Amino acid sequence: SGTSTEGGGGGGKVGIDHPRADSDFWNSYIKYVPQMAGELKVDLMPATNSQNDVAKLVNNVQALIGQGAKVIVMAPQDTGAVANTLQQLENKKIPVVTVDTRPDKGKVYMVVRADNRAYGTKACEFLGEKLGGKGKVVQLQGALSSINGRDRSEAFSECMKAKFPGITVFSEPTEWEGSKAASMLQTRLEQNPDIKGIYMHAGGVHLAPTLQVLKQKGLLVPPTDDKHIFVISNDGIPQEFEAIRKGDIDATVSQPADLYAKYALFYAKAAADGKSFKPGPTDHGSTIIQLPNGLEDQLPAPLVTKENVDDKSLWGNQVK
Amino acid sequence: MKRFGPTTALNGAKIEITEGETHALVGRNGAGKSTLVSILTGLQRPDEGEVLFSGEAAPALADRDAWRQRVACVYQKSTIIPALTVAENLFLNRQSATGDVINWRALRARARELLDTYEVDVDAQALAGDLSVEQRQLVEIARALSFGARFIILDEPTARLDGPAIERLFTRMRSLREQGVTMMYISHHLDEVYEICQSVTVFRDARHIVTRPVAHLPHDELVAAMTGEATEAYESRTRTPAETVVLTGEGLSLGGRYQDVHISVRSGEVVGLAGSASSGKVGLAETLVGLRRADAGTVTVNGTRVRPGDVPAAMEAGLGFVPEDRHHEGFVPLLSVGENSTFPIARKLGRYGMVSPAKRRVKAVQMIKDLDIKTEGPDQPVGDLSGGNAQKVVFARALVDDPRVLVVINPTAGVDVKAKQALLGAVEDAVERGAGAVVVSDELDDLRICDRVLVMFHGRVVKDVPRGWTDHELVAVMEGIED
Amino acid sequence: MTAPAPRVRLARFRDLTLVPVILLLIVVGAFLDPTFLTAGNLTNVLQQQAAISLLVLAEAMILIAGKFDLSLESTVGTAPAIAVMLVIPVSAGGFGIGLPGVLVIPFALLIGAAIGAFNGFLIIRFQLSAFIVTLAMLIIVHGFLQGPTEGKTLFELPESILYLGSAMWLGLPAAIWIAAVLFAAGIFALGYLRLGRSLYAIGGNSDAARAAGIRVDRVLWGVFILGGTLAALAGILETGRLGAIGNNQGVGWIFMVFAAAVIGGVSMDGGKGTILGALTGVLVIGLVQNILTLIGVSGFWQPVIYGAIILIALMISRIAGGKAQD
Amino acid sequence: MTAPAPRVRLARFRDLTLVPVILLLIVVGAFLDPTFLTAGNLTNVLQQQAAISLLVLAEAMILIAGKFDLSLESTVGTAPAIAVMLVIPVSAGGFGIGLPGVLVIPFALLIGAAIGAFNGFLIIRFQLSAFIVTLAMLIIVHGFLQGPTEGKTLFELPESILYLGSAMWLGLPAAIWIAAVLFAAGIFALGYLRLGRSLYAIGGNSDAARAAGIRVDRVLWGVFILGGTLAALAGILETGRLGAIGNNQGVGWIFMVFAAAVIGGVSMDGGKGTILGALTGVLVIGLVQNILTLIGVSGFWQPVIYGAIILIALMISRIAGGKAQD
Ligand SMILES: Nc1ncnc2c1ncn2[C@@H]1O[C@H](COP(=O)(O)OP(=O)(O)OP(=O)(O)O)[C@@H](O)[C@H]1O
Ligand SMILES: Nc1ncnc2c1ncn2[C@@H]1O[C@H](COP(=O)(O)OP(=O)(O)OP(=O)(O)O)[C@@H](O)[C@H]1O
Ligand SMILES: [Mg+2]
Ligand SMILES: [Mg+2]
Repeated sequence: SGTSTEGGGGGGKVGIDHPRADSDFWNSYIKYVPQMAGELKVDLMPATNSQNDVAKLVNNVQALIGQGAKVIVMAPQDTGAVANTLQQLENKKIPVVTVDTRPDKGKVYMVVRADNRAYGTKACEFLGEKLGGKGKVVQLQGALSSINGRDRSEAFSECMKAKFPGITVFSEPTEWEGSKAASMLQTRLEQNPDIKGIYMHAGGVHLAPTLQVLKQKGLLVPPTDDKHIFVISNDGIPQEFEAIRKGDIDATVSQPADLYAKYALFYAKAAADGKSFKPGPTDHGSTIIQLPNGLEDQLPAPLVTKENVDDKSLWGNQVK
Repeated sequence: MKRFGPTTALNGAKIEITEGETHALVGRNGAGKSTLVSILTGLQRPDEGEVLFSGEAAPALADRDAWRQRVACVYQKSTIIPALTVAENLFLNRQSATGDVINWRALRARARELLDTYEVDVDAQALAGDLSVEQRQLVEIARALSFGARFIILDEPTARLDGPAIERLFTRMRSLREQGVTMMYISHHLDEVYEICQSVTVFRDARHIVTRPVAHLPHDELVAAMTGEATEAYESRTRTPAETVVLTGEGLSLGGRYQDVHISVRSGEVVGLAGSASSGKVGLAETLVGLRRADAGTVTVNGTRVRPGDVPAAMEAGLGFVPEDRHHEGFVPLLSVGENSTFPIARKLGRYGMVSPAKRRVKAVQMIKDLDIKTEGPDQPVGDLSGGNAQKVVFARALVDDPRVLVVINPTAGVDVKAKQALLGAVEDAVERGAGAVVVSDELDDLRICDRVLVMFHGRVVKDVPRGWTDHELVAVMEGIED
Repeated sequence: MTAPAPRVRLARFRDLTLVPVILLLIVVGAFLDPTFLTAGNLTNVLQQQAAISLLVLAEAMILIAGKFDLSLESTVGTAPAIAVMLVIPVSAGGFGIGLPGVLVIPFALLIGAAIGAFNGFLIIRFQLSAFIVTLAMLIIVHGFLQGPTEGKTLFELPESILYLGSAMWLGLPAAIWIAAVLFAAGIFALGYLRLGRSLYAIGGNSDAARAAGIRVDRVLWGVFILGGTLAALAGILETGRLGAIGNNQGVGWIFMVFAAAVIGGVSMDGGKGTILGALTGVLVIGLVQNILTLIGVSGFWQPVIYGAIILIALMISRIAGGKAQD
Repeated sequence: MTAPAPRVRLARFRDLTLVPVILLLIVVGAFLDPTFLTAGNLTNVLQQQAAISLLVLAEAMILIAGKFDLSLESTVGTAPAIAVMLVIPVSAGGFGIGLPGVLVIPFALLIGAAIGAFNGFLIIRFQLSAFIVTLAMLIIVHGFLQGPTEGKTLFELPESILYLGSAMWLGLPAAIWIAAVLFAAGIFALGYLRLGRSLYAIGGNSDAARAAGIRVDRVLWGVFILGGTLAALAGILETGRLGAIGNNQGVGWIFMVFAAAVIGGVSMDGGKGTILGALTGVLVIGLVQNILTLIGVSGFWQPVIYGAIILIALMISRIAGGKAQD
């Protein structure tokens, strides 16, 4: 792991707050946490869940500290509004590991995340190449009030504008809702039957509705067919892999749920043990970079296509 | 002039009230009396015409305080707020005598004083919603009289009061008049008009008919002016009840209301229930129809023993009834006259659970004609009807299924002279068709059609008075003076 | 007696105060985008609204009867999800009980009915506030989707539950036919059936309804059960349309359901409104959503335009209807 | 005249039917987790509830006056955000107007008042349904946060807006003091001032209130404005507590606000309930949340337990209060 230096010993209880329980990705993460804690021998307290509400997150963290947490692992979906909490934690000398998001302000020990902007860019490059730089694509956006939705959305649009100016992008604000995604996609396809590509921000909520709409329209055909619409998803859940194998969709960006859990706890334990890290490449194929308010370990997020979909190391192939 | 959609409630009507007099306003149900009241108290704006107080133009509609200095009113529709205490209702929006902070103790004391002045026997701290209809009416009267306004309007204040309460009200009104207070008095009890008023104005069909000193307008002429035709006094009919018993209540008791009551009504018989305030007569009647569940005893309707507190079952057994408070249990204001009056026979108005609007209409038109309901037609919502006409719709509901047992509670409350005759006639008609009837009333006139009157006192039936009583005799029993 | 005629005619049209709004939306839509008036697009609008319209139907009946049900939106996800979990294997996220797949629709409807019955039980027997009981139930019922699935989407569904939401009958999606038939039944029942009319009486004055011989408690209970069942059916249609049961299926619908019912003329105070009116409310909302999608308004500002259109629809129906609302 | 006495005493305690629930929660909490009864934890509970309690205060007044306001929850985020954007530079996400930073709190309160005034205008002048107007406004007002910020969090805030939500006064967070003072004022106003009492009259029977000389429209309008202002203040406290204004600040609060008010005895039908009762409702909800967090119930099942506890609180207050609820 990059370069670590031993500090004063100690250890102690790790408090963890989960951000939400209503998406497949986070649920996989939540399931990995106790498993990884066992493997890494982390003294984990019962997890709290802030249900996508930063006010709850703050309350939960206060409770965890009250109960004696020495390190906090959290995944603030609102990266601004945790500033005060981070300040308080810093004052109490409690190190914080954040997962998936990078707080705008306030000290963090380590940010464990894959780059959401990279997801959007990867999807843009994939679709741009497949379409040969022209045509129309739809992006089914997550909630624009969430940083992940916004990052994916902005990166995708900016990349399209810069690299594939011949492609028209329709952006549909689905609020992570399958129902809205289906309705918007259906309407857009009615209006523009010549749409040739779709980028879904979240396979968990967007995959089934998209396939259902395509099926109803008779557009679920192999890439060799002229009518084929190229679909790239995001998350890397097993159902996406299944759809890739069947040829229903073409690719997905695998968000490393297992690595999130593993390295969140790894750094939490390290913090409890008083270790510290420096920027540079790590021993697990990632890089630690320096942030104004701490460090960030940028975990790899591979693009999965028919070629590598059976790769055992993908977390989506390990879920049982 | 005042219009409500197609209805003209007042048409070039005028009224002039001389300072210091008590002026009666009479007219049939729907003549426009209450509409005039709402205009005179600044709640509504007339479409044409104006209101003058002592020759000065009335204040703007928005200036409620100015209106309230000029006129106080007991409205026909309740203006009591059920969730507040009696004390607060009495002093609504003027809770604090001085300053801005309310002194609840002082308020209660003032309320108690006011209630004592008007001999109203209610607890100032009780919630107004827990009061009986009658007590609520007394609270409204006490409130209106307490303003110290020089002009007071009373819209049917006595419709829900019993004899002694009416007497107390009149005493109070007389002393106010002696202090120079002007009053406008609306009532369907014409004898009261003669007792308390100096002059009278008659409205008919939204128009002014006549204004005269009461001394110069004999009873017959007054009725003729109201109805537009000569009308005779009601003659109750005589009949011989059959042997079959259609309604029995045995060993009925309800904690704090009545104890160990036995009652039985035969087919072709009208039984009266009389009693002064809180005698338990209404509670008993409500038990008979299933609105209340007795603590003990059984009710048998038309040979069927009815589950206590089950109105539908009682109605299926052949019961029709008129509840005490029409606003509370009588009608659904948003629904039409036709629907309100035909609910109990809905199952007979079509097959497979359907209700045929055409059949309902036919039935409703017939009920409107039979009971002389003044309405635009069967499709008008009951909420838009005048008070007395709404009462007739409730009556229609009771009669529509041609009941074997009829229980009516204060049946003629707020109903005009001619309509009163029609309603009492309808009860007698039903009885002639073989029904047995119970009439619960504070009005001796209603009880005159009864073959016998059961008098209740403190929750017990104390006497069974056969037909042929005099007012004095009956009142004496009711007051417990004689047994 | 010449006056009544106009009043009756007016009263009948009071259900239809949104018709001018619908016409306006159609004109505006046609003007803004050529796709709008195509048969395909209008069919899509109807199909997209089919499931939520059943909730509006249920809520309209409950509101007319003077009650309230917020929990319907949770039933939309939970009823089909639990039914599916009863039949699919553990590997697909089920309970592993392995009941036959054809039973999944009856199960879902039964679960919906049971939720409605429980609501009714608490509200009628215990005389608790309908708002707060169904608010608590909204949370609890949704928990019964989240708990057993542990937040995961159910992807492997039996064919039978997908059929209704995805089949085509006579060239139109089955969901549209189902919603149409149920609305027709609702309009008929609330207009011409004794039982239907009794909802108005109960909502308008429940004491008077009781005194008129209506078995108020029984009818109300029935309405809650019917409401839960319709919500479950809505969930089945939605499941078929989306091909999976996500963890937030139905979440957030209840606001739109109330908006549709209320702009359609159903009163929150009970006793007022019609099923036909509620249907016009659904159509307005569906058309607005469709037009906003077609013209591609920025996601950030979409809510503002959307809310403003609801307000305008409300004002138009106020002016056309002529009566104060509550 | 002997019966009344016990009734009166009961009536007075009807505000306090939740007190046994609160005691029960304290005992259960102390039993389940040693941290629970510490001063630090209880202070946290109060601080966490301070902002939402102001919304409950506002909603309780509006409900007592017989109206409804859903849009309060959106004001919590939008009022402080727009005020902040008026003073911060473009680089920090502001409008670049550069008004002085000390004005941010007055601005926020003004914006809240303006939203309330607009609600009142539509509901009272146009006689539109309060439910649906404020539902549309909930969407629109939130759009006015999302639109200008384009979904981004504002975190470079002027010091002045952070102060109230983060300062300590006499060893307790300032937010607790502010909420306490405002609740005391509310209890006093609705109990002892003519204006406050007029809310009960208006909610109980607005025609009667008008007949009694209460300026119904004016009072109602005032209540809406006050409600919006309190919501803005709640937003200021929340902003100080969190140190930034996220895009969904306040989103989803309104259900909890209603739950607190209604289990605290405020009727959805108007005219009934007290501010003290509403306060007990807030405390119950705060304690339940705190205990669930402390014992670390699984996130999936948490809603079920939470909803069930609301139901139980409702039943206890029903049994203790003895009256049917509406
Ligand atoms: N708000 C309203 N909407 C429609 N019509 C109304 C309204 N108020 C009163 N009316 C109609 O106006 C007419 C006069 O009603 P009003 O209440 O003044 O009669 P009234 O003389 O007081 O009768 P009663 O003796 O029965 O109280 C009636 O036909 C009634 O139906
Ligand atoms: N103890 C009580 N509790 C609640 N309501 C009561 C009580 N006593 C009387 N009432 C109310 O008064 C009405 C009539 O009461 P009851 O039957 O006891 O006597 P009554 O002879 O009709 O008295 P009154 O002449 O005052 O109407 C009832 O409908 C009820 O609403
Ligand atoms: Mg009248
Ligand atoms: Mg009586």
